[in-house]
Amino acid sequence: ALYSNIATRKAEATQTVFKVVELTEGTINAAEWGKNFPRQYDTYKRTVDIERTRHGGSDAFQKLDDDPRWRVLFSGYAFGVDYREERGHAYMLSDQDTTERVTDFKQPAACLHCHSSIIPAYYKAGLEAGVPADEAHRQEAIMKGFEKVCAMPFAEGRKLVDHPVSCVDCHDPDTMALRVTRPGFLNGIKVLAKSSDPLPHLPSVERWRSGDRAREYDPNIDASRQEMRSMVCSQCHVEYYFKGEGKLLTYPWQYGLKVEQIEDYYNDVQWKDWTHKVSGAPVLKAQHPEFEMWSQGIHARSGVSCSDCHMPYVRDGAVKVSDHHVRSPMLNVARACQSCHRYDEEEIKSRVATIQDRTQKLMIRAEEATVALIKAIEAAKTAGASDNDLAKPRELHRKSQWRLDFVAAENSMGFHAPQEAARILGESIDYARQGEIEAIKVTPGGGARVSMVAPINPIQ
Amino acid sequence: ALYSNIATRKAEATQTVFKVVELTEGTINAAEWGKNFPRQYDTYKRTVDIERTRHGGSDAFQKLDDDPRWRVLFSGYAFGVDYREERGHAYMLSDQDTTERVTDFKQPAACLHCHSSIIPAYYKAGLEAGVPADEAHRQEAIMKGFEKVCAMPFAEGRKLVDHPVSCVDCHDPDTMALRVTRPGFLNGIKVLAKSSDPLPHLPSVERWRSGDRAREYDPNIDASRQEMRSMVCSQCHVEYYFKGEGKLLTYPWQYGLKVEQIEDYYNDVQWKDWTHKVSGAPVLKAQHPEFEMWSQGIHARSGVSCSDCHMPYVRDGAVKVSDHHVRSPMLNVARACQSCHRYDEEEIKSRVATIQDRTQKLMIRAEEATVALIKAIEAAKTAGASDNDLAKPRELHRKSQWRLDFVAAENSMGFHAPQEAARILGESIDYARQGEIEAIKVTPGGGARVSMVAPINPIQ
Amino acid sequence: MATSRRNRVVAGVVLSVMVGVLSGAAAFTFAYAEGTSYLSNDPAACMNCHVMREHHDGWSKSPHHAFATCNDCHVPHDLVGKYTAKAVHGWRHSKAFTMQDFHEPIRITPGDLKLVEQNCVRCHSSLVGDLPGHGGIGGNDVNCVHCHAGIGHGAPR
Ligand code: HEC
Ligand code: HEC
Ligand code: HEC
Ligand code: HEC
Ligand code: HEC
Ligand code: HEC
Ligand code: HEC
Ligand code: HEC
Ligand code: HEC
Ligand code: HEC
Ligand code: HEC
Ligand code: HEC
Ligand code: HEC
Ligand code: HEC
Ligand SMILES: [Ca+2]
Ligand SMILES: [Ca+2]
Repeated sequence: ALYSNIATRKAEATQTVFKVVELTEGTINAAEWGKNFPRQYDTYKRTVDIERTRHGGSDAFQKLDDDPRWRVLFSGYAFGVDYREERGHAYMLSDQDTTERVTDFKQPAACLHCHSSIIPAYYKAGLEAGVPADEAHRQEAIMKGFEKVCAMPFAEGRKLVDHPVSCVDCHDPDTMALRVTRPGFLNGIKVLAKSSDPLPHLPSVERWRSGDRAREYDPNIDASRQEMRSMVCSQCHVEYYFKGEGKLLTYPWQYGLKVEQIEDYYNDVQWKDWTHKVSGAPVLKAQHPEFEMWSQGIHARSGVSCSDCHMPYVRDGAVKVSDHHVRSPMLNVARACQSCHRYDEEEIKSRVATIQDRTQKLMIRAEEATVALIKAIEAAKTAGASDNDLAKPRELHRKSQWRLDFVAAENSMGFHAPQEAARILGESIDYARQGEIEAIKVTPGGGARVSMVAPINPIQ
Repeated sequence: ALYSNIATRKAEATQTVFKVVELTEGTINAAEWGKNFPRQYDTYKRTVDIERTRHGGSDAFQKLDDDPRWRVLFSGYAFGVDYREERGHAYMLSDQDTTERVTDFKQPAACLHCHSSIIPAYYKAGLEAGVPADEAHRQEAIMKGFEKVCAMPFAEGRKLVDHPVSCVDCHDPDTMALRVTRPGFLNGIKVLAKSSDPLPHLPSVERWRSGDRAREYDPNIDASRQEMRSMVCSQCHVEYYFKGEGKLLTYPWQYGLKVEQIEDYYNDVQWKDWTHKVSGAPVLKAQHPEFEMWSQGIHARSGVSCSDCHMPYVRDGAVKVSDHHVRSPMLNVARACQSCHRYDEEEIKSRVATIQDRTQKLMIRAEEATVALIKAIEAAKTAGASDNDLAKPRELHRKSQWRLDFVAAENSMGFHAPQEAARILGESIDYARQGEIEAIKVTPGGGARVSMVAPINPIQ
Repeated sequence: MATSRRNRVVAGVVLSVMVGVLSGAAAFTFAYAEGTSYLSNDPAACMNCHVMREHHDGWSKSPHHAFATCNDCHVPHDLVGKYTAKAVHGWRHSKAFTMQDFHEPIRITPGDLKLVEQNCVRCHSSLVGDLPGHGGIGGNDVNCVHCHAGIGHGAPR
């Protein structure tokens, strides 16, 4: 019966790839691609759905109301005004348009790199900048245009794009093969490949390193398909900063992907995101280091890609397709996890909850320690401590807040690398409390009681 | 040669156990059991082997020389004099005899519970205490004798035993079934079962809880074979203290197995292991909480038992036998890990190293924080702070050292539960630095610089 | 590298068969160790070696039990390939079983895994046929067992 069952499904199967329209590098509109690949397009459209999970999901609530400590931690910076839970890909462009970080603050068009289907715009800008229009110079034109657009004011660049991430950003229109299109990532991974940070989870990089290095590492040439299943995501789900006057979007991977390696880079180039309004410290802002955190985890180490969990195969009649409804795997445990983990859904959810709750508890501890440090510096300043006195406490504020934010801004609440997330928070706490100590020591007349401790009945 | 060789293989396949000697509850000598079970006995004898691993192994080096911070942390306590890396089961009794913690300090015979094959001695002492000698009262006699022996001085109890852990401690002599014999565990697990700490990794306890609770939880009746494969080890590889004048060996599980639950229990009963010589704090000593730490990890959650990794099956011809050479799985990766993890030996070792190195780095951070706290309290005292002033710093010393030692005394360097170990260390650091702050605040004239921070070039 | 190992073994087989015909010793070994079991399609044949028992037990509990025998997955399905592979397995396993010199736990060779996955696709092409590169074959591809680990005889755990 089953065999005949399969046979009847076979007919259905052959309908899938049917070239209705020609697709080119210029075809940004996903609906066009949808004509050739209706199943993937159907799921892609579903990224508009709104559903909450214990620690994630797609309900764009205001994180600053959810945990007001962040208003203190971000004080003096745009993130202290509007910082929301992120949601589905369908919203990426409109959410960027409407965030107060854009409406109330000056931003460069570099922002658009990860919020729109922007490659054709880069290409055009490259040609205008004088790069020859032939196929041989295509990539050069894109990279040139990238530089040009990064430097524009947001509003000006915004006119060049009109579509959130689309098929062409991850797929070659001729072969449908995965590919990396984002200049930011192409530059970043090149630099990373040259670093000495061991990357066992990216075998193609290790292979390139042990080769003659005649040319630079290029994911579109070197990476395996399984690596591509993560790299297409890592085009955007990474830590970044805008380099120099040209606001060139840059991924800080020169020394490696770990939190302290990125910090070393920022220290070298004397980078700060802003000066903290209360403490006066030159602080850093971490942004969605999913790729960096995932890289430290056991899943990456085991060759498990972003797509394995966030775009699992779904059986659609007689064919399997990758679920393009990119979302929290907790909304799709059966497909995202159970093919590899044979536990029932409730069990899997509770394992994730254990990891995430542990991370959150420690994270709140780190938030309280860092807020206590900020208050201690404020107290010292009020009591008359000099900038010179405050140099060390501020330096420690920079270190503790960078580590805290690295875990907080990462969107899996520690799941992507549970032990690493806890280690980072432990260091954050250490630096925050050390800073508090330094601040108290430079406080004329000794600091007032700034940190609270829950008492237990002392034993004698 | 070849065909006769194959003939042997086929013979082995059908080989069964020959009962050469009668085994009874009184048969302590492993050699006797070895006559019936030569394969297991051969491997059991190998626990005399000495081999070091990156973070473990069986070379009994002096831990206090390896990391002198522990002399400060343990100051005023026996562990500050002699504390070694543990080794194979064969040494358990002789190592106890020769440790300076026994030769230079007064210890109770309660110590012998986990270092010798002691059940017959307990039984005998129970009879002498008047419990009837019939089979029905056997367990009662053992429990009674356990109380009696715990109360004896070490030297007196030592005369009653002469063999390290033996077959009879884990096996029923008639059926060879696994069983738990240790009174300390039988009492402890009963109390744990009554607690509200969720124990998804011990299904038989959850089953008992949801039942009528007509009788108390009894592992020898309720536990599954797979649970037994961990419980036989958890007879000894657990945190403990000696309760009251009778020095009754007790496992502190009334509120659960987590570090803070055990702490709550010790606070309730106002327990301290000693008064720290430098800080004057009423501190706790953690001891090999392998069972407690394993319980928080993903392996326990997945039903992976101690024996799966420390006594893996080895194929001896056609029959599979449990490797009774209990040791570090890093010395036996193929059998201990590869049956479940399809990676080559080098890869598996480097995954373990990543987890353990991370733990160790954070642990040293916690050691430094706790030592800094001890110094800060000392400074405050010297400057004239009163016991009343020092109450809070000392309370925080108790909390930070308990957490630090819980990870340090656990013997897997974090492997049994990587994220939990890091979380515990993060809390230890927080309490230590908070204590330092409290100490400085009560230091007349403000504390001297007691904590050091590596400087980075400050950014303006 | 896996294939070169295979070639060497093939050569070994051919040679040994010739030698076997002459001396009979190798042939006897091969036969006595049920190397010939490989010529059968009956899973029980694999059971002639205790070291295959667990895989058989796992298989008999797996969903595939109803649809696929050992050989459906573990040997190619063109006639020549089938018997070459069986000879290769038969010889390698018999030798290993006799010498007891193989790595445990037993692991599939890269070459044989490739072969197995060709069989996955042979049966499931209707379902996976459209997946890019889903020959599921090594190298730049995503292997079936990356996600369907233990599909044949239950997950290792
Ligand atoms: C082994 C499975 C797995 C892998 C691999 C994985 N993730 Fe996740 N990811 C998760 C889980 C589980 C969550 C938590 C979801 C939640 O809390 O609802 C998550 C959360 C996220 C979130 C936030 C989702 C939300 O609901 O807000 C983002 C964004 C994300 N991951 C991106 C990535 C990227 C990019 C990669 C690869 C670099 C990656 N993930 C790799 C399982 C995975
Ligand atoms: C390197 C890629 C990248 C760049 C550059 C980038 N974003 Fe994003 N942005 C993301 C990713 C990935 C998310 C989803 C994960 C998250 O929210 O942490 C996101 C989420 C957001 C969100 C929704 C959640 C929130 O923070 O409220 C807003 C709004 C946003 N970005 C605005 C901006 C602005 C403004 C800029 C420029 C200053 C910018 N983005 C630059 C990748 C990027
Ligand atoms: C072009 C940039 C870009 C690429 C490529 C990209 N993302 Fe995103 N992703 C974003 C932005 C921006 C958001 C936030 C959108 C918003 O909040 O408005 C986001 C949101 C998400 C979310 C959160 C969804 C939710 O419901 O909260 C997940 C999960 C996610 N991405 C995973 C992935 C994975 C997996 C890939 C690769 C298969 C990927 N992303 C590729 C930019 C990108
Ligand atoms: C953020 C990245 C991303 C975007 C955007 C994206 N895809 Fe994909 N797509 C993937 C990944 C990852 C795979 C899996 C490819 C693989 O396994 O080799 C995939 C696979 C496919 C496949 C192969 C069959 C399958 O389902 O695995 C088709 C066809 C496809 N996508 C069509 C589309 C279409 C049509 C769109 C736009 C509506 C689109 N994709 C947008 C990442 C993306
Ligand atoms: C393609 C296979 C694959 C997928 C899909 C996958 N995992 Fe895993 N998972 C692994 C592997 C491999 C390990 C590492 C242990 C090992 O080597 O077996 C692991 C380890 C884990 C662990 C223990 C390690 C840790 O970080 O604590 C948890 C928990 C886990 N996975 C949960 C999940 C969840 C939840 C999902 C879905 C969102 C998921 N996994 C998806 C393969 C997978
Ligand atoms: C998943 C495998 C696994 C399980 C399950 C497991 N362990 Fe371990 N254990 C290890 C590893 C790996 C180490 C580290 C060995 C090393 O560092 O050399 C270790 C270390 C130890 C050590 C120190 C060994 C040494 O070399 O000094 C002891 C004692 C120990 N475990 C006892 C236990 C007990 C008791 C249990 C059950 C309550 C248990 N283990 C469960 C894998 C395991
Ligand atoms: C609850 C069981 C238990 C009790 C009670 C117990 N031990 Fe142990 N002991 C162990 C275990 C398990 C180890 C191996 C793990 C370790 O060393 O942390 C060990 C290791 C040792 C070692 C070797 C390593 C070292 O610490 O130098 C010595 C010596 C020792 N114990 C002495 C004693 C003394 C003295 C007492 C009584 C004060 C005692 N033990 C009570 C279980 C116990
Ligand atoms: C009767 C008490 C007792 C029982 C039962 C017991 N152990 Fe131990 N174990 C000890 C003591 C004591 C030591 C330390 C011996 C020494 O250092 O002299 C030890 C040492 C060890 C070591 C360290 C060996 C090394 O080379 O460093 C491991 C691993 C271990 N035990 C695992 C187990 C496992 C697994 C079980 C159950 C199958 C078990 N133990 C049962 C008391 C016990
Ligand atoms: C520290 C606990 C411990 C000690 C001591 C111990 N065993 Fe075992 N033994 C085990 C465990 C655990 C198993 C696995 C039982 C199972 O899987 O049900 C086992 C299994 C066995 C088996 C069943 C066959 C097999 O190998 O799995 C025999 C026979 C056996 N042991 C004999 C002995 C003999 C003889 C001694 C003394 C020389 C001994 N045992 C000492 C824990 C112990
Ligand atoms: C009886 C099966 C079994 C054995 C034996 C086993 N593991 Fe695991 N291991 C698992 C399971 C199950 C998980 C959880 C992930 C999952 O659900 O697939 C896991 C997870 C892991 C992880 C990721 C989670 C973490 O803690 O970081 C590592 C690393 C690991 N195992 C290493 C080892 C090592 C090393 C050994 C041998 C000393 C070992 N395992 C022995 C079954 C096993
Ligand atoms: C003569 C005894 C014997 C018989 C009969 C036998 N096997 Fe094996 N098999 C072995 C041994 C021994 C190994 C380990 C060889 C090695 O790892 O080099 C093995 C390994 C394997 C492997 C993994 C190594 C590889 O070659 O990829 C597979 C797959 C396998 N056998 C399948 C089968 C199938 C299918 C059958 C029945 C058609 C079968 N075996 C019959 C003894 C046997
Ligand atoms: C549905 C397909 C399928 C069937 C049916 C099947 N196997 Fe396998 N077998 C596999 C796959 C896939 C692997 C590789 C396992 C892996 O890499 O996770 C494998 C591996 C093996 C191995 C090597 C051990 C290992 O885990 O690598 C042996 C031995 C084996 N099979 C024997 C058998 C025997 C004997 C039978 C019949 C009783 C059988 N297989 C039936 C798919 C199958
Ligand atoms: C001889 C034909 C045949 C071979 C070879 C075969 N399968 Fe199947 N398989 C089937 C049939 C028939 C079914 C049941 C109908 C269905 O679900 O499509 C099935 C069911 C499945 C299922 C769903 C049931 C389950 O166990 O989850 C998966 C997944 C699967 N096969 C994967 C594989 C993989 C991976 C391989 C190769 C390692 C493989 N199959 C080899 C015939 C085969
Ligand atoms: C990246 C992970 C992944 C890879 C690689 C993969 N699969 Fe799957 N497969 C899945 C998931 C997830 C499902 C479940 C889809 C669903 O339930 O809708 C599935 C479903 C299936 C099914 C249908 C099961 C059912 O319930 O009917 C078959 C058959 C199957 N896969 C075969 C294969 C074959 C053959 C290959 C290799 C050519 C393969 N798979 C590669 C993840 C994968
Ligand atoms: Ca979200
Ligand atoms: Ca040891």
